Amino acid sequence: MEVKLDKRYELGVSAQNAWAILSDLEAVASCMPGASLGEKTGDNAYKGSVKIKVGPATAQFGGEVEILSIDVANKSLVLKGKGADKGGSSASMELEATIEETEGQSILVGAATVIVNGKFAQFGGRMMVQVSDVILKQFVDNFIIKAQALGSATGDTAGSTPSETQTAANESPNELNGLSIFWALLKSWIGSLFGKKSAS
Amino acid sequence: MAKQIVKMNLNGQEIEQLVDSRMLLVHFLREQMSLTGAHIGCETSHCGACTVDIDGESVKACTHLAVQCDGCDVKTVEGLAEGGALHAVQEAFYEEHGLQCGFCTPGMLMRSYRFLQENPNPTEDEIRAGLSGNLCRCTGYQNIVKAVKSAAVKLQQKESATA
Amino acid sequence: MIPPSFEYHRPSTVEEAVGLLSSLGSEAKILAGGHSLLPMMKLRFAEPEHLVDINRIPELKGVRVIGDDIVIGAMTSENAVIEDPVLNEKVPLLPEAAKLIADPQVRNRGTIGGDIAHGDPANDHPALALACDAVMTIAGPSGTRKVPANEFFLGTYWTALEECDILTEITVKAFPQGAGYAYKKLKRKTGDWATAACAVVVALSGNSISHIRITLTNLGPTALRAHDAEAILIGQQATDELIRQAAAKAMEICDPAEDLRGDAEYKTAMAGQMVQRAINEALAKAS
Amino acid sequence: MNAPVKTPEERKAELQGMGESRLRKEDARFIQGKGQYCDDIKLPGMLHMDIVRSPIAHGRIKKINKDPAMAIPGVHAVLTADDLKPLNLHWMPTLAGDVAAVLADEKVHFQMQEVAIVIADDRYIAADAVEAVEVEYEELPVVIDPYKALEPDAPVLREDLAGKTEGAHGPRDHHNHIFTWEAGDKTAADDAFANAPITVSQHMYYPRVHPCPLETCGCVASFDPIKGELTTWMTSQAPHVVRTVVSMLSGVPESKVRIISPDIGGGFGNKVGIYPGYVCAIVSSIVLGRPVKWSEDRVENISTTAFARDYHMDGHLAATEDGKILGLKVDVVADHGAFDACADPTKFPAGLFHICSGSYDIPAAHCSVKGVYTNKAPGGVAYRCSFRVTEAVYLIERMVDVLAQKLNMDKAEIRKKNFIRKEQFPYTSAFGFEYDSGDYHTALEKVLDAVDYKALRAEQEQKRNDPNCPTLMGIGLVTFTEIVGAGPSKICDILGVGMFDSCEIRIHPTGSAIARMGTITQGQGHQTTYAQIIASELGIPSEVIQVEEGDTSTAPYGLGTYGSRSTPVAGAAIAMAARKIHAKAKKIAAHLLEVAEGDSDWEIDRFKVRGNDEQFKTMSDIAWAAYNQPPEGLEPGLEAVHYYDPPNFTYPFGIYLCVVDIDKGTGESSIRRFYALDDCGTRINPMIIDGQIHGGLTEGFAVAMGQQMPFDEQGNLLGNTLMDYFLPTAVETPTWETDFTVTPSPHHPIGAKGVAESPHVGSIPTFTSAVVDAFSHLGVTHIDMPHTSYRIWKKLKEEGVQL
Repeated sequence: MEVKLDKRYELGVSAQNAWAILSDLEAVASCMPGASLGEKTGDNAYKGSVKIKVGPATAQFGGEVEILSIDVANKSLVLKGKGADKGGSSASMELEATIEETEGQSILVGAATVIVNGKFAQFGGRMMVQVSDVILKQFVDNFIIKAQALGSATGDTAGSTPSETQTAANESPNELNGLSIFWALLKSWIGSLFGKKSAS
Repeated sequence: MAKQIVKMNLNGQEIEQLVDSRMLLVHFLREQMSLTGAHIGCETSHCGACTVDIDGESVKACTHLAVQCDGCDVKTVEGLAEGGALHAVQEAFYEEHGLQCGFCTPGMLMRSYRFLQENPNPTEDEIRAGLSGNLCRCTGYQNIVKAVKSAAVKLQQKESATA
Repeated sequence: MIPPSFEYHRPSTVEEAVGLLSSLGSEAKILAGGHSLLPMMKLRFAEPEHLVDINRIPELKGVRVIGDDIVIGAMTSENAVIEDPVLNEKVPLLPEAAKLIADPQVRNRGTIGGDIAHGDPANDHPALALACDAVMTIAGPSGTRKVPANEFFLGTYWTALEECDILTEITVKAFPQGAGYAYKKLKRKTGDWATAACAVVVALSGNSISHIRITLTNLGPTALRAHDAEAILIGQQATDELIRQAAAKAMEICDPAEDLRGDAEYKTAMAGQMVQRAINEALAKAS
Repeated sequence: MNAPVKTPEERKAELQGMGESRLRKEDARFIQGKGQYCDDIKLPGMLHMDIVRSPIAHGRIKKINKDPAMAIPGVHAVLTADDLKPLNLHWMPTLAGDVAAVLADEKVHFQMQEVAIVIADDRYIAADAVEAVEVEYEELPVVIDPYKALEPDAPVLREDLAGKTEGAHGPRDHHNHIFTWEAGDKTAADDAFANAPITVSQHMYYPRVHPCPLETCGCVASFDPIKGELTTWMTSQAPHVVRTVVSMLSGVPESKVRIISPDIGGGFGNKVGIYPGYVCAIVSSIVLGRPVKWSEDRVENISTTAFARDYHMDGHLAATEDGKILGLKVDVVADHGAFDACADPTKFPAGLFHICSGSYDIPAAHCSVKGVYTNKAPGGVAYRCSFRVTEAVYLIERMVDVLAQKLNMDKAEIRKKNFIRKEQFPYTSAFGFEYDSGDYHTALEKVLDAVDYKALRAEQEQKRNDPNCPTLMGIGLVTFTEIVGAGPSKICDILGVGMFDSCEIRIHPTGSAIARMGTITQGQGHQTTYAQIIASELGIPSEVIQVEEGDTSTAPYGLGTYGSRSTPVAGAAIAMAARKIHAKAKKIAAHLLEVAEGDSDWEIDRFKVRGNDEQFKTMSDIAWAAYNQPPEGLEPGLEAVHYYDPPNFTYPFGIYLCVVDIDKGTGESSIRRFYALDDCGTRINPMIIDGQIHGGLTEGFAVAMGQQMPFDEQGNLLGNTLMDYFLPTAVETPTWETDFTVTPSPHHPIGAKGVAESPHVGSIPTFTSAVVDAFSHLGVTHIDMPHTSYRIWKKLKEEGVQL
């Protein structure tokens, strides 16, 4: 089944801090319990997996993400993600993720088209949107805490010689940007299976 | 494989069995105890074909673990007739043509048996609501409702006879 | 449809249960009525390594009156709720609404606490708890705490319960003298979730409304309380027009998920219908 | 001391023969939990099979990893298409002349298609193993809409048919096209429309639904490697045909294949087909030399075994201004899913859809049905109906309503005007069917009087004029004719086997009897009613007549029970076999009574010397003599076998009326009244007939008001548990009023026509007729099923009448 998700999250931190966190693989992974990056399978393609636990439900998804286009100037990218469990139930997503900046504040914007197949769609697909709200919120909360923890450190170095984080940012920011949101949505798909079940 | 000893009174017999903790009651009854009256229809607790009586309550055995019955009184359709005499609900389902393929019948009987103790003198609407956890694909329920009404009368007559 | 293997535990006290949950960690799940968990396990969505069966903990069952508190054990079954004389006398909304949940067999196993703790917006008790200003008692590793219903439901399948917590009691107060009440639930068939449902509790002083609660089931990420709808009626003498306005206000906060029961537009419209019908029925019962 | 002489009435009553509401012989075991259904069977050393299924609707299988499953203790085998290839069993023929994958061969064509099987010690281990098998797929574009499937650039679904321009039913003009089948006279129909003053057209979709019997499908296959014999207990409505197919597939001689249909927990068409699960269990048993049980779960049942309907229909009627129908044209696009596995007589890929001229005298008619492949499960069975008759009746009854609306005529009036009149029978329809008998006008009047039709219309008028009325009232009327009892073997066969049926009766020396038939009961009560036929024919009490069915080693070959064929075909075979015995008994009686055959008369249970009630021989006297003192030259024994090849179908009919009240606020509909008059010819057991009608009406109610199999664009079936798939409980189910007339079939030995399916076939369009009628004053001519509150509310809103 196909669902469109449009998300905007005010991060309450500077775009630079937001960028710094999104540029930090460790930080992103820790915002997303259960997610782990795998090998780089192409210039812009990565493998990864995520073990999801939402309430009593668990699921293991293996995924691949490919960056379709990057717009560094606008801190924006488009990617296609795909994951499947070992039985072949699958989920794919095309996502445009952008960090918007307004008066020193940053907003994480994600617009995604998600297609879910197999038991997740059959038994849970119809709760996808609601559950993804919950999970994305948890992701963003963790994200903001991390960004705030950076304090003004990166703020001070803004405009001056590149800090370590900025160096990191220049290495591979955009993929991570995309991956973080991809994982968040991936979690939401599995979470979505809660929607359909028997009488309580 | 996590196994547990389970003791229960099953249709009047004290039994003690070793069961896998994930064993569903309906499989325990059908496969381990060879009591195949309780049937498996939907496996998601909607159809009621697996209805049995546990400590005086109707329960769907497809959504209940055998280990949860430790120390309980369990009654299945095989235990309904006593001393060779059919129970009033069994007689009534036969007399009123309350069954066709017979697959839902054990669950219907066990639910009716308990329902008539919860509500000995039910209206038609109360009967329909009381049996709303049991699906039948053959009868359209009309004769089942008649059967439960008739069983209620039979049981009341038995009452007054013994009183 | 066969559940995966697990270790089965059957504590006899809440302390023992909390202890088990703490020591077994996230691989342990609570088995209450089992009518949500077991089907999920059969579909291999849930594969807990341990089940902690809390059905044999006496202190979790039954209804007690303590001062003007009515304390409902979390493991009190729906049918016990329907039968309970105290609830029928003092909080009649709960028994009446419980009759609309699932079916007779399932109501023997399904519990009020399980229904609330699951955090499923489709369950009926969350909206009922909001309508009754219920307070949840939670036992956890660091002792027990109380959380009012309006702070308990945080999101879809997301409540104030932490991993090792057990919901032990639901505490409500008796309805005001002569209060009216209703639970209107639109569903496709017996045993189904609500397409839309509304609980109303109302009390009158003279002809005007002195107390009102309007809460909604399965119309958003959690059960909803329609504060603005209540505001329209509180202190007023109810008229069809005011009731329509209240329904319209209630519809504004609806954000239902589309499913086979209908799309958001239909469910929201049905919310309006259920609200109007519930208010009218509650008013008719109020004196 | 002499027993008191019994009156003929008393003797007749003792027989419990035809016409008596005899209580059911079957019930004793069912009410004590002693029925024996397939899943109740337990054999020593029995293993359990479970199935790995595709989560996606269309894709290429890239990799199957069995190892994690094989590593689980208690797992004996994991088999895939590659394992079946050497046996050439990875594909199997379908009843419709196509082939179907037994296990997905390189590609999956629908969600939950069988990909691999696991065999384990018990069903718990098997379930774990299914979860452990790892499958990688490459997803392919999915086609769910049959119209889109026929677009030039639509994805190719059946690569195995590449380049095949000739199908089992004629040419294929597109890679997803199965057949185009036509009936009637197109030219005549076109002329009728060209010259008609009035024409109406209506598109309607008859949704894909599922028979969903309470017992799912399953089997226990037991191959004896020593004797080389295969015994299989199977939930089958046609065990003899299964035996033939199994023998053809497995190479085991038919004489060494034994198929047993035990007690069946409802069939309704779901258990006609031969499914991969059966084949795999049989293969596994042959390979492993141990019994193997397969039991389908409910999700598998709804998702994969035998859907019904899924017809997209365009109907057209031509008529005069005063409502006389001049012509009928129908075009259908039929969604058959991934494999053409419809269960229809070989020559009729659309079954008997061409009964769609219904109860009406229509001079010119033509229909065309185009079968199409999509990424859905195969099936296309007759869900409690005779092959595609439900679709046909729905079409014509809807069209007649549409025409009445256009002409502003009353539904009852337009029907009276177009009915085939009593004196026209036997009547040959424009499609070539010869209707055996009927009296539609009498039946319709009876119903209209019973419900006070005029008063209902008056009430409806008054409610329509009241803007504050919270409900819309609708009155549905349907006057349908069924065609059942397939069928004359000159036109009806399955896999080349003519659709006769059979009966063997043996009278024991002491006058009791055993009878065996080629049919198999699934709740219809054959053990009760068949005995009643014999009782009336031979004067033996039903009580001492044993009826057996379903074991191919003991029962005579028959085509089974579906399409209401049991009474029309097997029932006739029973009467004819009994009459053979009766004829021999007459000879023996004459011999015992020492009179010429011509001088004895038959009365209820005895032959008596004409004009002398004192001198007689009962059938039990005769049975004893048949074995111990047969007349000179007459072979001993008293038994007969008859294979009955019906000269024609039978044509039961009915008049159904329904009153519905629709809640303008919620779209909820409540069936205030449903009056069902059925004419099934001679009535064998009124109690059972009523029970069958209650059941059929309830299934019709479920189909019309709630059943659907919704697919999303990716081919995910949403709603395949009993939470979503609508089976009404006692609370939702209306109370039914039944009535009858009796118009016997002239060509049937006892005049019986069959009844079980009429209420399903007839009620569905009645509910739609009622729901549409509630909106008809707003100009609404048709609303597609299912009539859920949600869909009705959308219509209320569309018409601006919702509260």
